[in-house]
Amino acid sequence: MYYVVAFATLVTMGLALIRAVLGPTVYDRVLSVNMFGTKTVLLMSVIAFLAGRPDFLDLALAYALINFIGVLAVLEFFKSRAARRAQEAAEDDAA
Amino acid sequence: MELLGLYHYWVFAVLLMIGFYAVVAKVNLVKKLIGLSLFQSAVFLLYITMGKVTGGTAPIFQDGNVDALFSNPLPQVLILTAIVVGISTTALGLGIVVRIKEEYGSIEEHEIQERDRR
Amino acid sequence: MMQTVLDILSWILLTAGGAFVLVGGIGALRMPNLYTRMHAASVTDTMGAVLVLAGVMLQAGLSLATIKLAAILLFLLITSPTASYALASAAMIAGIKPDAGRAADLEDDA
Amino acid sequence: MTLVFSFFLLTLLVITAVAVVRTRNLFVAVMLLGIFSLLIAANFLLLDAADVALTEAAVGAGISTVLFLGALALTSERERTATPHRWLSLAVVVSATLVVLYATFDKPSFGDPEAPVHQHVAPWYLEKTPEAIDVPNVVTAVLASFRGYDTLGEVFVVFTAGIGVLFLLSAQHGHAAQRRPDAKDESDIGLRDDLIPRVVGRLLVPFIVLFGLYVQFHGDYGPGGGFQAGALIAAAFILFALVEGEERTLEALPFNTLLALMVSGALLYGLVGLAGVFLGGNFLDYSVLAEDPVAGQHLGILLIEAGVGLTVTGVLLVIFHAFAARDRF
Repeated sequence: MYYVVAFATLVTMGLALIRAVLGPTVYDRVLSVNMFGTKTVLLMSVIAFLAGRPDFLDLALAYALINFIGVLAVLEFFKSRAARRAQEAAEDDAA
Repeated sequence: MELLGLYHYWVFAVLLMIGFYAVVAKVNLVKKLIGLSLFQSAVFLLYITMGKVTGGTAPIFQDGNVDALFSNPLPQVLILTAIVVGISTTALGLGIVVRIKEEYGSIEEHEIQERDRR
Repeated sequence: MMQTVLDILSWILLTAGGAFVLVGGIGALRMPNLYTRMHAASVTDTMGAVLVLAGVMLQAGLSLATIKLAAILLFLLITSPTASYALASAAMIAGIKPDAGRAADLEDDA
Repeated sequence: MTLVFSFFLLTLLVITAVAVVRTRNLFVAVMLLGIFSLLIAANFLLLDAADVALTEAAVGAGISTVLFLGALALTSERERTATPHRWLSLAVVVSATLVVLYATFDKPSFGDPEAPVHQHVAPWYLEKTPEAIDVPNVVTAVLASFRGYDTLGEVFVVFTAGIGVLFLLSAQHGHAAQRRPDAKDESDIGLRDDLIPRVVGRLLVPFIVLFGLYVQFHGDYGPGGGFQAGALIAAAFILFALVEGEERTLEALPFNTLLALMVSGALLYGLVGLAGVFLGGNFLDYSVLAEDPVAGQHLGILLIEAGVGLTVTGVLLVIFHAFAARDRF
């Protein structure tokens, strides 16, 4: 039964990768990365039991905890870019 | 089946050369560093692949069972440290690129060379 | 007897979880624009993850592994909506408007 | 069956790598690099390398994305020029690929227990670990004890890289701050206006640090150790900096403390090595640290893993702050 889940997860990873390669916007790619992260968590939990090594769950736990940092960094990146552009526009107006 | 046993190595070779292509062909310095980290990951993959033993398990003893078949721990040790070293050196490279951008106003190789000639 | 019931239950959960994951993946590929795709992707994060991890938990029985799985599930349920929020927010800042009537999207670098 | 999974993941890996190189948008390349890291970590797990997969997870999931985005914010997001001499480069690379592919045919088949790599040293490590060091995780035993010299070198490389980034990016620090004093206040608040990330981020930081400490001290028994723990704890503080802004992170963990962490970790490692010499053993020989050689090994591994963890945390955070501080000028 684990194989069914692992297979479904792998296929979904493939689909997410197609979405990441096709785009069209950068946000679709960020969405795919995020989806990929949760799929990796599921895949790793299942592999841990397939291999009979429950201590591998630490890996899935690590991803569950820190995978969203990347997406927050993206948000911060766009916010500061928007702020920078607004500031540059204001400076241009002043000049 | 004999040939499929080499699939991991083929992937290694292709990844290595994709990274190499980015390093030699691209003119953007950040892209070169991205290529370098692909190259690096390919090497990691080669090492870990060589350490795998069919039917083996991760080299961590479970419940004191020391006689099971284990994969080779040595490549894992080398690569584990190399990953952290890799991110630090990539950061160093990015630091140099940022300084180049500040001094030259560009991170495209040919524009930097042009400014140097002047 | 008890074990068989648990096995069957966990297999049902795992299969259903796998199905939800797959459906979400297809949705993320086939939906017409960013916000609808996000909607599909979150199915895999919630329903898919809950069912799969619950199924695995039933297989693990009462052990440290179950506690770890519960922690994984808890953190996934906290972080993935946050990530979705951050993504939607970033897209809004960049000026991509949610528009049900429009099929196509803006290109990169919008 | 796991071999089939592995083949599938490897194929996805190649597709991702091609996409990374093909895109002209560097932001997209960084996102795809995130996918690449996830895929390669899953591959490492399938290849029985749990410790390596955990390291890749700790480094690749947050820190490398944050660093690349920081560098992109300071440089540019697009490759402006098309690749020159494209066909020439492709021809060179394809011929080199063919050479490497030709070489792979001499490789022993995948997973062959008779392969030359498995004949020398490694069996000895697996055999001696239970009696000489007595920790379940052989990777930790080899990393910290059998090959302690090697790891000492790696720690110093990480340390040197941190110093290098400091030299490169903290030049003109004060001068630039005076130049645009107003710029600081606006862009330094991080995501403080976004309530949801802020609450969730603040909630998760202690858990990530706790998990990092678990990985640090449980490294003898399961996947983990100083390198992974250092990266995880650094990720926790980077998360805090993202949601609360630079300033507050530096209040919580001042820059000088980070420098002290960096230095003290490397020093601790070196001193443990020297302690072995003074107690009558060899450099980095932990057997003499306690009455019982095995207890000495345990103590030595604990100490040097702590040293590694301190240095890695310090260096990664110093690098992050160096990039983030540049961002504000």
